Amino acid sequence: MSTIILFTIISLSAIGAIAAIILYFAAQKFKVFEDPRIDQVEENLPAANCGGCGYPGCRGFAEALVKSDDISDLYCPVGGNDTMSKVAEILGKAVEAKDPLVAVIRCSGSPEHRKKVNSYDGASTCVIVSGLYSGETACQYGCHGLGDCVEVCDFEAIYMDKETELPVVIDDACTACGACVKACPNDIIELRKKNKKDRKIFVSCVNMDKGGIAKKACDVACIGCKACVKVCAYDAIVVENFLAYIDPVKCKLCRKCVEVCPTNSILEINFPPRKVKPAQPVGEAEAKETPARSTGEKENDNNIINQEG
Amino acid sequence: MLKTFPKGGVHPAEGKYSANNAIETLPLPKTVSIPIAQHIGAPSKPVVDKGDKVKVGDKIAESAGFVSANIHSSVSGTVVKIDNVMDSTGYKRPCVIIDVEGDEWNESIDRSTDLKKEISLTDKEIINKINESGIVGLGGATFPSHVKLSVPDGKKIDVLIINGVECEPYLTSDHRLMLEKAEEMLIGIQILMKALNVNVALIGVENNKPDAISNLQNIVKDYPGIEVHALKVQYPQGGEKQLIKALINREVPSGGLPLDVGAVVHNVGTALAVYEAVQKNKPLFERVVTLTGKSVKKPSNFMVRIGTPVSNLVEAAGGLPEDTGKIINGGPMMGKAVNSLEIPVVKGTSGILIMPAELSKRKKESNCIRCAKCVSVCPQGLEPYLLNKLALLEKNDKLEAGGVMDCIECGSCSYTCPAGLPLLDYIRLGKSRVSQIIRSRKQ
Amino acid sequence: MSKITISPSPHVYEDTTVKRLMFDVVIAMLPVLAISIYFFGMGAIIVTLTAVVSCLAFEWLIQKYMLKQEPSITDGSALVTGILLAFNVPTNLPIWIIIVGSLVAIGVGKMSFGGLGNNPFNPALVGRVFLLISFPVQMTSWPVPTGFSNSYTDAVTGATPLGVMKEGIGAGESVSAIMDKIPSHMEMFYGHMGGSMGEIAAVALLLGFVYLLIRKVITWHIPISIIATITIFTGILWMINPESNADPLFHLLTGGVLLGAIFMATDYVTSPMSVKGIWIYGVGIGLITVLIRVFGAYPEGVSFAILIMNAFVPLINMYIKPKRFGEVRND
Amino acid sequence: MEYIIIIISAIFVNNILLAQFLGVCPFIGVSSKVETSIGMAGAVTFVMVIATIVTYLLQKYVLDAFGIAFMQTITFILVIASLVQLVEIILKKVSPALYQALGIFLPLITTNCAVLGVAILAVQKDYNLLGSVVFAISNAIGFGLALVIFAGLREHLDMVNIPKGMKGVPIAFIVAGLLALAFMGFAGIV
Amino acid sequence: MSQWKNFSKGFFKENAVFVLFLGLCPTLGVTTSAMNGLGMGLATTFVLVMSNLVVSIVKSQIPDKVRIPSFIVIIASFVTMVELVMQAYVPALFDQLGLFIPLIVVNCIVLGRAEAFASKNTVFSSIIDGLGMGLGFAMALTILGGVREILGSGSIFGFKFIQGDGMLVFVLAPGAFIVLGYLIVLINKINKKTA
Amino acid sequence: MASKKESTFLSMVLTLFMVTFIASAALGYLYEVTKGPIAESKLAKQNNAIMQVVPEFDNEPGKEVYSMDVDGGTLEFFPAKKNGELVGTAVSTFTNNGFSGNFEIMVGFLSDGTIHNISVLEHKETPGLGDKMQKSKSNWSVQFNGENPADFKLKVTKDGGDVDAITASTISSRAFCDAVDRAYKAYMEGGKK
Repeated sequence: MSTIILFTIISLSAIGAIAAIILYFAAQKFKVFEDPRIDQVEENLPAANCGGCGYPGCRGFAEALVKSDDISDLYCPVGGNDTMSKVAEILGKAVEAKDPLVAVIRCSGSPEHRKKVNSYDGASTCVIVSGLYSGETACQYGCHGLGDCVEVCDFEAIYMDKETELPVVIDDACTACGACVKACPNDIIELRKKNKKDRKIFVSCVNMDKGGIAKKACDVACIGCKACVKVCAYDAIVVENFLAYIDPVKCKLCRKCVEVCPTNSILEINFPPRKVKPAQPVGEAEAKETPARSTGEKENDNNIINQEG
Repeated sequence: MLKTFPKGGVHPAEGKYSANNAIETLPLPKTVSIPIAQHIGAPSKPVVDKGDKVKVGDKIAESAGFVSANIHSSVSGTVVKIDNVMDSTGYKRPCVIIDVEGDEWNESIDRSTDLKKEISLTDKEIINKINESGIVGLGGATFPSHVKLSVPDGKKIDVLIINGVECEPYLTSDHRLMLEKAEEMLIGIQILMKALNVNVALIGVENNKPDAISNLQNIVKDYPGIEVHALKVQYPQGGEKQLIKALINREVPSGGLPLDVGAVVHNVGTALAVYEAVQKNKPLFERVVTLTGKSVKKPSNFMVRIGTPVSNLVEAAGGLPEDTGKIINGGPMMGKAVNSLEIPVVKGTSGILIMPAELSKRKKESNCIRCAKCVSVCPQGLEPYLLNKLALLEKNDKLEAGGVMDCIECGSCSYTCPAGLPLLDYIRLGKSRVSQIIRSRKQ
Repeated sequence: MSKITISPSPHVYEDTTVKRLMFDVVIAMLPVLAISIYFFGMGAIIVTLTAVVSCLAFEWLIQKYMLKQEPSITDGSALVTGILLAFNVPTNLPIWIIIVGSLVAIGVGKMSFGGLGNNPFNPALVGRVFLLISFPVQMTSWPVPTGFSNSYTDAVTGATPLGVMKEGIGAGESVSAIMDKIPSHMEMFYGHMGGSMGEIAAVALLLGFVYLLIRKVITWHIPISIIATITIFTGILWMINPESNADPLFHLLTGGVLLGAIFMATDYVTSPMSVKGIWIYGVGIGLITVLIRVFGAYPEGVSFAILIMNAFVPLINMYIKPKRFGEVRND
Repeated sequence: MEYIIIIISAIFVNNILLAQFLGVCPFIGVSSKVETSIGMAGAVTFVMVIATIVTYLLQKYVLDAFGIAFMQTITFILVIASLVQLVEIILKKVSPALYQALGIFLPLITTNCAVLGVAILAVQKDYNLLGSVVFAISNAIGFGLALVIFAGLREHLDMVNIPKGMKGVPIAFIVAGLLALAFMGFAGIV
Repeated sequence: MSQWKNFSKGFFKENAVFVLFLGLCPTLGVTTSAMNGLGMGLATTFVLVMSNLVVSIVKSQIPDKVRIPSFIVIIASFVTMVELVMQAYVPALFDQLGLFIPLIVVNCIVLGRAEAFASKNTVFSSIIDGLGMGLGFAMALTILGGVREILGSGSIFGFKFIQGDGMLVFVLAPGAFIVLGYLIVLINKINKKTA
Repeated sequence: MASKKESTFLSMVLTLFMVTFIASAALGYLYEVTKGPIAESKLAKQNNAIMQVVPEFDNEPGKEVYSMDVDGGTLEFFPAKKNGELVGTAVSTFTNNGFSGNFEIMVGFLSDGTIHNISVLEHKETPGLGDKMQKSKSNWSVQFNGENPADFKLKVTKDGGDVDAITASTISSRAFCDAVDRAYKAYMEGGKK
């Protein structure tokens, strides 16, 4: 064997061995403990870093999960129950199953129903309009239509419908992270329980004015007449401040309230068409036609989007 | 060289159409809606009920804390109801609604027009009287005046500054007061000086009101310790901090109050109200309101009872012009655009400006070209372009570090921006977010 | 009554618009253009037209078809870029090279960043430096200013006074000997010398400067800080050894110092926001310019200096803030 | 004078990042904020200087002495990798504050070709020990300068509306290109 | 994952240069011509394949703590081999690529693949992965080199098709950055369309 | 998957030792194998450069090389002989005045000092400008061939010499002349053997 090869082997091996020895002792001497579970947990998180959990990024959430004893308050809305149960498995902690949620827009005040009385000329964001009187319409509670919710959505799950000037949620894309709920200055968006086949019934209005004022501002406003409360068999509806609210947990999707609402402010979405009632007075049918069609359109829109998505 | 503040500022077209029109007393309205929250601080508590009879000057709502103010009836008549009525902020707020019947004043009020010069009350009594009379800052900020006069222990006040600048374009109510009620105002200033125990009072007036300045300078000779200073016409000369800097060259520290540099600032209107309250026992229930605008037939200055609907003023000034595009409560730089004429005049209403449609649209927005004009006009030495961006991107910590809380919302940046960007809109938004954060941090 | 408008305050606006500012700059450049045409003839016209038309065209095409925005070529910014680009090249530059320069200036320098206001570097200078490095031969052979009859295609070419000076000093000649070979200071002042079309006539550039000051389009800080720095720096070198360093006036009158200081360093988008920052920026440009001129390989360094300081602008803006009202100082 | 030329050349004329393309990965990766880029620049300076000294000695007393210069790459990288890890381990324990500021960049530095590149270049250029150290420091400064300027530019870009397709890395490259274009002006200064 | 997918992902979906932004130093440094790019790419491919192969063979024998140093030594050995072989048989190309040959060792792709793929997968898929990533890298370098050569020198693979010089900026440093920037945009567009 | 080895001290050191051992053994072997070809290719390169600048020769100039220290650098002289007769000398020379620092060229002199030919060994000059001094890029350096610096001023025309500079690259041209001049002077002052 030539000397070159010998030198090569000796020097490189020596360097390698020395490096290994030094590193080993350094590692022993300067050991800093870091919980290895943090990495494990982080690996299982969706890495969207959306902040929906309330922590800065997935790593921060992972640390919080490892540190806290009870993780039932911590929830990753993007990963959902699957992720949380995996995390719980790693940490050996119990996690409650939560109902999947989806964002709904509680305003139907398209220009057709809610006349514009002013014109707004300022920075194009809802937060600023909401500080200015009632915005462009006489209803100060409703949607301003400038799309703050669309802006904040990281999942492209909301878009503005150009005709109704209202936001539309794409159910399949929505992860219920709650960013839009926080962004809406008028608290129009609510996270509601996701039902079978994306069926939904909810009061699509947040107007807390008295009936007359509300009605004057918007055709489809909830006027707080309590007709729905009377017809609900499950005590799922309450009226407060002249505004009805359907408890998503108690509601059994019987659709009775939808029929009795005089202003059609309760929406039913993704239901099969109703059987036509034979004995309906002509006038009432006409009065109902417009809103009924509009919800129908909404349904169609949703279907189209679902197919695309 | 005229005195002025050293940094920033703009000079918008003045448009003082109503400067030469003497104050007229507006006829009594049929009903008034008097909001119970007309000042900064806690809303007052109503002390009248539906059906009660009230006289002019009767207290109808009581101060609900130290930073709050009494509210008095501005008319005589019957309380119809206490209901939510939209006020100038656009929100429906509780108002006492009174049907006007005659004009019967509370007996204790001295209705004579004689000048009453000698001040008989002590400093404490003066402050009490002011508190009792519900006087708030009439320049627009509506901060309860007695609070400003109650100097906390350890603070030494050596100068009273009277704000007669009226730097907002179009508005002339203070201007007319300084011409027509100068004598009363000066006595009011003396009362304030006594309440504060100071020997010096400086009145700052912008140099575009030479008649008011010479009028005051003539009379002020009889009032020792009071000086009148003409100031350069530069917006926002009337900003409290800018005025102090211009007159006595002291800089109110960031986040601080004028108290911190030994000064207290009051508006000329407030001084007059103080005179009337202390010498004539007349609570604050009326004020001068300018109604003006390019297309307004008769730009006027009215003496108006609080609670009068704005529509009455418009009527008296010749009706709403055809081309109305915007109705502004206050001046064009800091006033609020309102969407109804049915809002009531309140203590802080210094003017109603009616803008023609052609002037009420903003410039078309384009990209920021980083021309730094906003930086150079900012009287507070801030960087509006940056704050605007940070507010848009919701970078609240950087906003706070960037001094967003120092913004006085004077609007100079938006006014000057060649790209027509709504700088102040976003800065204001960022400011409210940051102040929320600061508040939650304190808790 | 029609709908009432509501908006947050303020409700009045100054009538200055971006467009007005840009067209003021264009007006301020007209005297320079006139003198260039006087000295270089058709070449000046052809180069300017090509640059302007291609800049406008590229901006429009990119906005319309690539960014899918509303084209905003009427705001005048592309026009300014076009004219400035033309000002920075010799008047006998082939048309296709000018078009490449315009594409780089608008496409790379400006639109890649999202258009007006977003670009960190001055687009015209990006175009010029790109051309200078890509086509060094064509970009450094300047036509001799023979007058309006100057031919575009086959003009007699020569070096700029700066080039001659650099060559001469490099070859060990004395400054006074070199001075005899180049135009006098007076000739330089009114523009009778070789060079890029916009940089020759100091008198016209100063005229434009005065106009911009009067119209309050720019403030004096940037140009003066650059000019002062160059004067002081070259003055020191000159005093140390007048035979191997040219005098300060020579440095001011030759090359792109005035053009750069008045029209390019003052570009709103790429200059600092605070007055203190502007001083740092101006002094930096001056220093780097002299450094390149005296020690570097290139005879002229204004363009590079401005681009380099452009790169520092975000840092300057980040750390040099205007003094806030009522700021509590800790020192 | 010789050292001044080394310094100016390394910082401006032959900037390690903008002209020699060494250390581009961290340049693109860590330059989104000025503060982090300053930390990174500090960490690189630290490691680069130590690594250059160690590899210089290694080259001189081991590789050249035994005539096995062809083992340069493998020994250098082994030493640098161990060194970085060592520094990281020690820093974590000894000065957690410094670790927070610099340490998080250390793993990145192992694969930063600027460190290995400078070590090899210093050998290639035949500098003595002091020259090698000066070379390492000035290259580190050049790296840091470019990184900090670049981070400033990128922070600026975060505040403006970059076209969708250009956002992030592509625009960073364009900026780097324009920065390199500007730095070409320094050509020939030394 | 099928082996085909495993192989082809390196070209577009996970292209080291255009999508993952790895190995940028040689990408920018040596791509003044298509030929240089190709040469560098192939050299890197060799190292990638071989180190992936060896790492996947020895992965179970290596303790965690010395994983990285061991991998580096393995990689560095192959780099040195490439160095020696090139020096001996293609000295011209070796001179052109210069410093960047030893720097393959710190190319993030090589270590990255060894760490992320080869240390977890079978020998065969590791080779395929290395081959795919490496050829994808070579492709990227060749494209970049090609574009720069066409624009900068008016030639491709040394074949001159215009008279005189091209736009010199493209063979210099600024051109490298700018071309890569726009290529990334382009590749992203293509990737999105095919997705 | 096979179970991982534990990170004990012994296993760590042993593994690293094994890896380096195998690696170095393999490399050492490869080095032995490639040593010859590498040396050959280096020699070929040198010979090639010499061949380009001097007339035909049949000796091995690389073996007869001698050197001289000039201006802080070293010039190497390669005498080319045919049938034992000196036909020319290739001088590898340098300049520090290049546009991008120093560069090296090889100048071939006939015995009377006439330049036979010049080739560029190593340079960093700007592509498209300074690099035109390479034969592969332009014919610029041909103008030196057959000129004797005794009556051919090795300066660019701008500096009063006889050399036409490369367009827009006076600095590179000047540096080139500087290098040739250095070689010529050294050759005449005792480089000639």
